[in-house]
Amino acid sequence: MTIPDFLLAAAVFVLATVALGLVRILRGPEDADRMMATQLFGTGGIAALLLLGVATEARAVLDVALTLALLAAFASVAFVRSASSSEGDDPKETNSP
Amino acid sequence: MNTPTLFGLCAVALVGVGLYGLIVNPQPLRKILAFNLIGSGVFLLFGAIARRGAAVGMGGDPVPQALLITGIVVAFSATALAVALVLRLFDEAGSVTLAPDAPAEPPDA
Amino acid sequence: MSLVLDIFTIVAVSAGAFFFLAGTVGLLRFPDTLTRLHALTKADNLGLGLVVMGLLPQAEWPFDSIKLIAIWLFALLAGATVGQLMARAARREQTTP
Amino acid sequence: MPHSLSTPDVTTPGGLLLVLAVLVPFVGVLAGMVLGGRGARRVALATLAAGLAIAIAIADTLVRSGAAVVYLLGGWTPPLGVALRADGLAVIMLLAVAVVIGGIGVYARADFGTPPGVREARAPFVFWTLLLAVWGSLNLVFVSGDLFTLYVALELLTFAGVPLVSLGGQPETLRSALRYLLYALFGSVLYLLGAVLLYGAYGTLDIGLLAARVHPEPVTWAAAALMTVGLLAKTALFPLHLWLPPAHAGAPAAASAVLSGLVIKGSWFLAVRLWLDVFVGVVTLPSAQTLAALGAAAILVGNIVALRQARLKLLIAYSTVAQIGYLFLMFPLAAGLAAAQLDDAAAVNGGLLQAISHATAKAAMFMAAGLVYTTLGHDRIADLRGVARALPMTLVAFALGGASLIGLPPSGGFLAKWLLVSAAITTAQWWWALVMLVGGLLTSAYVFIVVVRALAPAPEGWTPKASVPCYQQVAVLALALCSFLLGLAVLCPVDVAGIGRAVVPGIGSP
Amino acid sequence: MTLALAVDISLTLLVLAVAGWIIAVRDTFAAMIGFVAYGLLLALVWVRLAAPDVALTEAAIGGGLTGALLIGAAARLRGTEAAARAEYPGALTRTLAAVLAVTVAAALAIGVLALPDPTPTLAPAAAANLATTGVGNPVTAVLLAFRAMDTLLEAIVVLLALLGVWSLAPDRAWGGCPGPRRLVDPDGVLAWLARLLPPIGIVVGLYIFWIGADLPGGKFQGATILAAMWLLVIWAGLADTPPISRTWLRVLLVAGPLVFIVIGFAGSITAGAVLAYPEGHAKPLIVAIEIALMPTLVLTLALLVAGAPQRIPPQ
Repeated sequence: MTIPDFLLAAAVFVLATVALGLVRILRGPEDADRMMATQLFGTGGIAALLLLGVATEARAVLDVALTLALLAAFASVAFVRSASSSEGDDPKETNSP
Repeated sequence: MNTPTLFGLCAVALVGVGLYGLIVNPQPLRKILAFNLIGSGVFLLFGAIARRGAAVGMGGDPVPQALLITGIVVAFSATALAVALVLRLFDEAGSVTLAPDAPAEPPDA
Repeated sequence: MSLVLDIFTIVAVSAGAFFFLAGTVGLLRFPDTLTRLHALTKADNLGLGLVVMGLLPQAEWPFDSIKLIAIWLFALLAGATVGQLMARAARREQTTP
Repeated sequence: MPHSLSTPDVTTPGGLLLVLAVLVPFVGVLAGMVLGGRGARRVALATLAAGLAIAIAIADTLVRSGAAVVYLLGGWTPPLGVALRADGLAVIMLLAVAVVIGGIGVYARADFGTPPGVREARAPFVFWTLLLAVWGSLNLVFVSGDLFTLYVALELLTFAGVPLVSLGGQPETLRSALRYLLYALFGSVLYLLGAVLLYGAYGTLDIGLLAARVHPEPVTWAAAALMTVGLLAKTALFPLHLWLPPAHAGAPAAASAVLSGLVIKGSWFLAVRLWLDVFVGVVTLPSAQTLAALGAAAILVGNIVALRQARLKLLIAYSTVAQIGYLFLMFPLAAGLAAAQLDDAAAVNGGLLQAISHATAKAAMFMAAGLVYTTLGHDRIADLRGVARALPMTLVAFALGGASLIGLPPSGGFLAKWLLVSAAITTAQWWWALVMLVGGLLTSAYVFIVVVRALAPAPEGWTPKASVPCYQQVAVLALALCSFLLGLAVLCPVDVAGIGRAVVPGIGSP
Repeated sequence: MTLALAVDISLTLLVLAVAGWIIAVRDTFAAMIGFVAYGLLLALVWVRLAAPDVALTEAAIGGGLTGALLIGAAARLRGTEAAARAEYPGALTRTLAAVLAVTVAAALAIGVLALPDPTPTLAPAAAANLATTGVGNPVTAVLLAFRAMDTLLEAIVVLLALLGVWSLAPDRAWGGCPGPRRLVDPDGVLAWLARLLPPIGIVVGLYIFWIGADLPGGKFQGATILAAMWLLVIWAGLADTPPISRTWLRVLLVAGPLVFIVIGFAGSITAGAVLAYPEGHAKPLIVAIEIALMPTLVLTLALLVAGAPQRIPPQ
């Protein structure tokens, strides 16, 4: 087994594993659980992407992973922000003065 | 079965799934989401076609790939407009139902 | 030399994949949101870190290697912050059901 | 004999005008955004004048050269590049839209002024910038020769049209706008799907090249079906019309005129373009009959529902549903003529005239309704007493527009229906003529009711709620007269619509 | 290549599973979270389809901006869930919808399988003309030379969408700041992240933008990253959205398309056609257009997410 083959196999394994974690999105029960599953999925997806990219020598994949890593944080912040604002009693946020 | 064909079939399945969601989900946000799924199916089909057109050392036909970027940005704009409309409707009416509750009347000339 | 590096890649990537598996199992089996969060932040950071480490010998020095490390750092940063924020949100959900 | 576009290879003299026709309105949008407030209105009115001049110049170029005007953007030839192309059909639409939008612009001067003491107000700013945006998008739909550019054009048209619907900001108009947006997005995504399939099968998105390459096979049929359904949803052909009446009736009068008179013509025009020029050897007569059957149903349903409306604006909006039906009667007629190896000009010109006369008449009628609303403070049809005294010119305009919808000579509607009926009789499809006849009777019933109610004398001591400026009434009357006198186009010595549409061998031959 | 096929098959199954779940799940908020995961999967698919430029766009927009937009909206509409469920159609409608969806998908599948082989492609034509554009990335060449019109129109589309979003402001808030005001704890984690991440993000965004001429990347992808960073700073309360009546904002919003149009028309004098570039100057002009579009796109994309103006403008 050559290194690229091994890396591809590892990509499949990681992808399948974190996909299993998506069951947590299904089950919840809290939104935080769902977001965590997405977080794990994001990290795993980035790992799979890197493995794929290095295995097929597609260097541009690194930039895709870089973007994903940056924006994964962004989407999570959007989640946390809305999760707290949806409760409506957060004193730190005010609407129009 | 090669990669473009596989993803091409995946794309048409996505169109089907999105179409179903667009029809049965009454919530506007879910309709927007379903519309995004159909859109991604269409884009994916275009991507599969681009991949089939790989030639002269290019991994895919660059014309569809460029159009895809345009398409994705346009779809994002559409989503943003639709979401803003839903939120304003919610602010004004307190609900987001699409069903006209009363016989539609022009409130303004 | 190349063989040693290849073996290093295989070992590190395998270990990384194992941590993803562990993270998924934790996500699915642990009893409540906070413990799940606790397990998860460790697992995905370590998993991605090991994968990145394993890929370093296969990547082109220096540019791609720097990018790989940057990707891991982003994921770390995002994971840490979001973990914090989510823990707070989860705690609030628990205290004010 | 069926027509097809000639394949473009070179930029023709005057081709630059096409670029101007598309980009000048958008430059106006950009300038309006920066200048804001009153500046936006000034920019819009100046652009309206400039755009009309450009449209006339294009028409002049076309008639002089007797061939389609073509521009290769960036000098790149399709399929790699994108071509702009204006044949007779496109030029007539360009001109008609320029005239109608000019009329609407003059009318809207009074309704969409920035109030004193404010630097910029929401409704005027949005209206004037989006009016230009609608115009640029429509011009792009008419002259673009590339399916993907046309997709972008359709989206531009949607994004410009939706805020016009919700300009009032009430829950009901917001709901209509949302429904409209969802229908429109659904329509565009289907259209894009069809375009993608065509690219996969034939490797080009250029209309001219596709016309030469397509042949009847499953992929082409699928593409044609998807694109047609998508465009029908955007045009609001029965039974996909449900979004239209509340959306068009709920907008301010000038916006309704834009939406009902112009915006829906964009997607209709594209459907015509596809059926007549791209899928000419692919679509079958039964599929064209289906389109016309939907059109016939739209005529009957739209007119009957219009008759039952209590509010003037809703009546006019449902009348649009019916008039859209006429626009689709041309498809089997054109196909029938082509199949009989006859010139399809009668059907095509009939459809085109119907589009233009409806655009002018409907814009005039919506704006007339707007003036009635301003004057009376309501638009209940049962209570239109006094309109004749307060707004004589407007009532005449409404009646003239109505006459064109009914199809009384010498209106554009008359000539359109006459051409369509004669095509129906030539091709032995008399039932479409019957539908048109019944539709005309129903239309005359509601136009008559409105006019009679408006002629009733006002009660003693009644005064108008507000007075409207004279130029608004003149603008409305001018548009209505355009529609009413359009039938004189029969005197036009050249078949402008046929220019640039080269004759090719009929269906079935390679 | 069986392993590669295994990757593709597992990706396909995952994409379909997540898509089906997004449609089927009852809770809208959960569906939105699923959509973020879906965007990530799509980015992987684009890599497998050898379309790194599209993968970058999808990663930035599909997972990032669209996800943030939808999650935020779903959170605000939480209260309407019950009402929406009451409207859920009956079994008959659902069956009909399913039949329709399956029919359409099956018809399309036949079309996909019937696509000609070898596929017609414009790759050779693009390759043959790549040299005249001076750029190394064929996708960039298509976007800014061969089909520059589409890109120009797209910049206008985005702007029109923003106008549409703004038009949804209440009358009294016209000219004011988009979105609710946020006063977040300046020592909090979010503020910390919003101080740490944007400098790095700006470097990455500019890098993705800059390499776009010759490698996968470009203005849309770079602009999206920058827009996300700006939104992060706004959400952390470290900065506020600008009032939409500001002249500098308006100027920056129209600057990109306007420069594009000016350079385009200059081409009709110097190079014989609108949107053509004089020989030997293609690359600098393309880069100039991209640089001009960059601030426009950053502002427009971020403000599209920020929403309609909600606060009364400061006097």
